[in-house]
Amino acid sequence: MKIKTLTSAIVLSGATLIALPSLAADTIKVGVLHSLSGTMAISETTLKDTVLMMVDEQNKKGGLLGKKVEAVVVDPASNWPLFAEKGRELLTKDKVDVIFGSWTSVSRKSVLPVLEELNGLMFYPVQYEGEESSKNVFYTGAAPNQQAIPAVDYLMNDLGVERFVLAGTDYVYPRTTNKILEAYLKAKGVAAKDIMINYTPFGHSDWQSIVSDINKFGSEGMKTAVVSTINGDANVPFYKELGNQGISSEDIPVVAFSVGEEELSGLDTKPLVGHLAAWNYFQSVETPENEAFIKAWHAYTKNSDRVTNDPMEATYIGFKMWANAVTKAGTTDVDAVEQAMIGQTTPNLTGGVAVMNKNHHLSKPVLIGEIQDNGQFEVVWETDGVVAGDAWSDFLPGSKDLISDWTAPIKCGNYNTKTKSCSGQNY
Amino acid sequence: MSTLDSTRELFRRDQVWPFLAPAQAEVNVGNQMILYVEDLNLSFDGFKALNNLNLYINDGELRCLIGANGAGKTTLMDVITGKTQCDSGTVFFGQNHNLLNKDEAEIAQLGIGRKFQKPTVFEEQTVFDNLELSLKTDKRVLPTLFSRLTPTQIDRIDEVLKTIGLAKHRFMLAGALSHGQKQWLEIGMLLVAEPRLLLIDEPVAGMTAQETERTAELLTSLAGERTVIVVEHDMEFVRSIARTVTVLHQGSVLAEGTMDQIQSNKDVIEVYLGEEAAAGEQA
Amino acid sequence: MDPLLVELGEAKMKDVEPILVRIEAASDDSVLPLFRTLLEGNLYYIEAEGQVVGQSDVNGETVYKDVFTQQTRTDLQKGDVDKIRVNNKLRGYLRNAMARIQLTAKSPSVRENAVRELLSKLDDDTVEVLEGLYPNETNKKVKEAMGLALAMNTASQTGLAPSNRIAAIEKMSTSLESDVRNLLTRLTRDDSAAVVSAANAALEKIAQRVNRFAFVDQLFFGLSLGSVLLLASIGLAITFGVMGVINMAHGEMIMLGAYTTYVVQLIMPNYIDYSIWVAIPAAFLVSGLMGVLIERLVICRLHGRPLETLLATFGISLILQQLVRTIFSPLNRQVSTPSWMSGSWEINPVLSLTLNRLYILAFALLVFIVLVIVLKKTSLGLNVRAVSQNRNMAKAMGVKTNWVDAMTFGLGSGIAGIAGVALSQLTNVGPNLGQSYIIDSFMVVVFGGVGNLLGTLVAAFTLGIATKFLEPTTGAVLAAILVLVFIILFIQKRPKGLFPQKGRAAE
Amino acid sequence: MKRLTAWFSEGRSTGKHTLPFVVILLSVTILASAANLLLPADSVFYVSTYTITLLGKYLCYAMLALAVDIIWGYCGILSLGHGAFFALGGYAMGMYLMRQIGDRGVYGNPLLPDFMVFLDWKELPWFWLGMDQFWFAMLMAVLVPGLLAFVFGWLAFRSRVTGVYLSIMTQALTYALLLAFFRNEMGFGGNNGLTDFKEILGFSLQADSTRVALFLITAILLAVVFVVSQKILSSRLGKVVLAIRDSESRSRFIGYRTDRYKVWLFVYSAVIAGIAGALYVPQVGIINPGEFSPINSIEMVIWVAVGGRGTLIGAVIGALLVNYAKTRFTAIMPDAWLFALGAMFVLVTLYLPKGLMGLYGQLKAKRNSVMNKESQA
Repeated sequence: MKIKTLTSAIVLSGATLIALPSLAADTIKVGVLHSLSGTMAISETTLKDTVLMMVDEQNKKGGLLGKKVEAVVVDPASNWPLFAEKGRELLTKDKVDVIFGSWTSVSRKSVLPVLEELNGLMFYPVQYEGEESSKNVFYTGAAPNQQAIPAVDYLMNDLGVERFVLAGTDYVYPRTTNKILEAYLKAKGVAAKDIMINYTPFGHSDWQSIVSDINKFGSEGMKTAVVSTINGDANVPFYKELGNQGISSEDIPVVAFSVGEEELSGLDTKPLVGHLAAWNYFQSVETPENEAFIKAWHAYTKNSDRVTNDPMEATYIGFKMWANAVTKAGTTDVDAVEQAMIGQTTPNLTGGVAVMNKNHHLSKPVLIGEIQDNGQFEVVWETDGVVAGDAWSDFLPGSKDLISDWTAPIKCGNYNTKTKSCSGQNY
Repeated sequence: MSTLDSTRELFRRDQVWPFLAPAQAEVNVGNQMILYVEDLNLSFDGFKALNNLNLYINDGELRCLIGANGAGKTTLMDVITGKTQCDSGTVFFGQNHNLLNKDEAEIAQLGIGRKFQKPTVFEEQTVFDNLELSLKTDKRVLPTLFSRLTPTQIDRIDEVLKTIGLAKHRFMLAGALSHGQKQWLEIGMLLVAEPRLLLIDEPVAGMTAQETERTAELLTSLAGERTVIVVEHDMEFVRSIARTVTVLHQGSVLAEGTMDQIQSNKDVIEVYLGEEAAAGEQA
Repeated sequence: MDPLLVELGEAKMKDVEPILVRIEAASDDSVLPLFRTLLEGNLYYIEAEGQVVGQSDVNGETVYKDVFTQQTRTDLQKGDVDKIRVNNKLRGYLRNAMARIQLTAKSPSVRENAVRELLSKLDDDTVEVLEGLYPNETNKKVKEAMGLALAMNTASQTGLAPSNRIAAIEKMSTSLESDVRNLLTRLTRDDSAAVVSAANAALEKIAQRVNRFAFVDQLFFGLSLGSVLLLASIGLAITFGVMGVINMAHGEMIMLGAYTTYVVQLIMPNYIDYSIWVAIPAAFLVSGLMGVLIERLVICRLHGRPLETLLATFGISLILQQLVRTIFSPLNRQVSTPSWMSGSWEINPVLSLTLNRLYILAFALLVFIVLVIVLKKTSLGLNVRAVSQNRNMAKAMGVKTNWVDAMTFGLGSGIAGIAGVALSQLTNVGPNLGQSYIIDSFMVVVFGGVGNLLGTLVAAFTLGIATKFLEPTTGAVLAAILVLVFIILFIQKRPKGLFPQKGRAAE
Repeated sequence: MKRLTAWFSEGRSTGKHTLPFVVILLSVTILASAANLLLPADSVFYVSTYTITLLGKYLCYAMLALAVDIIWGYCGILSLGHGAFFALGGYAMGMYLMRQIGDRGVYGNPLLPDFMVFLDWKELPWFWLGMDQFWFAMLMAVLVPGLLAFVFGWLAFRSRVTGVYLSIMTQALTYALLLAFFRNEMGFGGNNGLTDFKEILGFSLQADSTRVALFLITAILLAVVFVVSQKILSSRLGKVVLAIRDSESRSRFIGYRTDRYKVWLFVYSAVIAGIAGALYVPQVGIINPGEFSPINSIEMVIWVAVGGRGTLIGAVIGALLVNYAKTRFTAIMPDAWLFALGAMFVLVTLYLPKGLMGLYGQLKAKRNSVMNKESQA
């Protein structure tokens, strides 16, 4: 008896796991791999909604290649190994043609081997540390040279900052960004004693000592600024502490790379007015494209208070480019779409045109905004034209000889220009 | 034990170094004495549970301890069996085993068995297993892992099962036994371990008159070969088994002697029997 | 004046500063309201009239007022005006300009602040003004500040005789202003050896005092962290310590309190300053009722199985988290700080205590005292203690143990809710709020000794202070790890915590 | 009669599930593997590699649940830190796999893993030495968790830290390790952990055959661990362990040094968890500090609670069932699965205190009670 129950239980579960091959390919499937629960749900649910909105719009325009576009949503629950598992599920079970997903670097790193093994295609919409270029991933967020370096230039040239506090959460994005910035600042003649580097754990909530240290560092007679790569949740207590210790943006401005409209919506912004952020997009930029996008977003979410932000624009550009590339290639086959993607252009929401480069990164404009008391940013500076995303930083000793070029004849994500060799490829 | 004490221990000339002495050395009962309790003091939050207590037990004796609640009977047993640390004093098992620097398990392995006031048996295991666990065997981890029951051991368990009248219930879970049966099982666990010294706390609580009688028989039969210390409130029971009775009061020995001597002792009448009578009236 | 305002209204941001210089030069202190409104970002330009106007929010409605006369302009609509934008550079300029104007203000404290503001920007004009004002200044404090500014000017004049400069340096050595220290640091590289040694001596003298205050500062940080830990763990000390329930949903009770604050502020957006006073009882009720509900539905069925309450309450915590995620979205919610809680209490230039932390410290102690009184002096407290010591006996004595359990759990949860109100002022209000405090709370209670409120108090402050004194040398992460390892080792040494329950009852 | 008694007291009731379990486990594993490797992809009976990997992961969790059950279900020690041992085993395997990448990393550094290159490290930290040898890494996978369990257990059990205190301390242990492994200075890859593995013992990790082999090995090891644990727990040592759970002080008074037994069992359990971790990493392809998070460790306890603690088969069933449910729920109702999961935990603790196996036992007991009475008479 018990053997029977046991067998049937196991066979049953096994049977349900075995995916029935999808019957007909009359839809084009778009996988959405964003956490809907756990710590990253805060940021990622918005992107899920963005993809769903884009799918909706595409279908209203008649779909793609004459087929309907269908979104398949899964929840990797902010659990990094689950990103690999769910990625595999999307690719083998649901047989999606493209995935939009991931936020944290570790989730991308987790799903990457699966994408390369099964030759999937993913669009990654978040600013990141660079040092990567996979055949199967398109990076529509900013690389360090599209965010960090212009921001520091602005601080030095326009605000006359001479001392820098590089404050970040202890993970790979801040570490790499700060490494790059440190090398860059030193190359610009900033002395080592004028750079203070500080790392805190995820969700750090007690900023008293660190803010007070920053205050001391900043009151030694030279204009000081904080370059913040502090992640998500830790920002609110950080800014609150800044406000309470009376550090205003004129004394010590903070320029952040991970604080956007979404993060500010959970924050009383009055004490933050004047602090800065560097992005490729701000909701406040007034262009017809942006206005239409915001309107569509409000209509889709049925909530006119919802804000838009940079990763949403990155998702928007990624989706548009993918749709165009599929149309151009006439198929959703990954290799064909990958080649069709290179050179694709899509108007930015902030004006100008984004171009997909040979290294799978975008050329985009860089904007610097000051936080306003309504939770929006006021653009105070922007690059003259677009900046091409750099997969491999020139300021890191390990990667200065590396380039990425996915067109013939190189066709390599990390090609060493000195040794003329290609390493670390999984396909 | 402080470093100073252990160093001093090293220089004692009347014994081999402690770390050289075999752990399971035979109990030395040279002076016919098996338990030496001297100058024992213990206080809980200012309350003196034991107060300069001195007690000597002869090998093979059956001794009854009586005393009012809070007189220190159970606390004394706790100290002897290593459950409670005392503040000062010495407790020796035979002449060669200082009990105060041993933990409960070591003391049990030396051959001191204990039965609690409230019967504690392993409720989730069978009567047989309870007894098997209590067997006198090598109780280190690996020997236990690879041990098997020998026929002699099974015989021994069967014998004890008969003695305690649980032969029919050998595969019953101990938790399903009645209160009295649990008492018997606990006594059985003591017997099967073949201890030198048994400390028995209120053995007849919850037993019928018949069972009480049987317990009395059992305990008297044990004495001689083994040493038995019984704590009991039931004066009838004490009278039926006791040869020597020790009366504790406020943590020290008030009187010692035969039951008759005790009953005629003025101090005892005043502090113990008087209270008992008063308590009886109240109830 | 008016043509300048037109220029101001129509200029691009990078051209604004020269216009402001001209405005400052062309006017007296009547320009202050203009600068202040501009600094706050509330200055708007009416293109049709070539006039500027200030915008403010009164009870949620936008009101326009003339900057200079403060007369309300009801005829203006949002579309009629354009905001005059400022950036950090302009804000810096405005602040200095206002300080220069305010040197002659009526209120002595304004004058003093103005002088201190200008210490870092001592140009010749400013010094000249100060020299003119100094002899006639009557207020002692202002005069002192002005004297300091003049001394700084003297000390930095390389052309003057070293003896004069040294005298000035000595005068500076009593000040804790960071500008003074910066100047002295520069002077240690001076050509004159005497000046260098005087500057070094002064710096050392200042450093001693600064270090003393730095110690006080650190102590305050520690106390403040301790007060947060105390608030977070004190509810647990009751549910876990007194009832023996391992409430993994304790963090979610804190979270509910924080969300209650958010909802209260949502309901009364115009009375943020008073919202806290409504939020405290509201949060107590919300979390307390939720606690009673959990106790009645789940925990009361798990008596005597403490480890299983852990599993069940963990399930509850998942449900509650997902519940707020569904109701309030997974995004963090904005909770405003009442104005009376913002800012800091500046004791001197190197020591200032942030007000919100100060209030929370006081609040934590108050909650603690009230709780102790409730447990010691009220009949509920008596019942709670009776049940926790001997449940059956209490039952036999006619104590309604079910009711007492529900009330105890409700009390513990309610206090967690209050902690949520306090935490909403410091950190994110989001679904993960509770998670970040649950482990710390357990550490505090276990370290202090289960069932002992005083132990919880001592443990919270000990851990808070220890963390803050470790942090500067080890960094935040290592400090947290070291504290955890310390607790693990400490519990090996004293398995029942700092203040164990003694005697036979504890067995 | 005597021999009967001896037999009874040795191979008693708890062992009755062992044989069927092993048979079912291995046959399902072998069938699934064969279906994956031999059948064409469009066959109805084809088992996708996704399913194989998923099943492999479940089996690792089952082994981990076994470890938790041994210590909690049998000895009454509720460890909320078993994730730490699991993760340490995983990290040992991860370090080996990292070294196996060799110069195929993105920076092409033959010695240093990529994350060390971009953190600008010049040489391999000492604790990475030797990790390129498979046998050494595997030794570490059991030794490190075992040693940590020994030190922690020795300290805690000797000082008689028990019950709730112990649970909280184990939680503190894993939390401290979580924070430590998050630090990039530690040299374990910080938040990103170790990933982008290529080969194990020269076999490509992306090949189906390697995945199937790993799956088979996991199943076999699970069976071995199951049988060995069963044997241990039905020996007299197992009875002592149960005795400690029921009344630790009584066990001491009959002469067992319970602290040593507990340390021994704790180490055994930690080693199993370490093995499970080492098997887990090559199959999911990443190990990072998230595995240390206290929530994970609580979840493990819940698998065991759902399946039924105190029975090994219960732990395995619980782990398989809860994880399967999780996989299904996250796919079917991503927004609401936490409700379902949370409700499941509450309901199981309230209504199934002995888990599913307890329920099964109750039903069976009801049916058999009449028969039992007859046979007893």
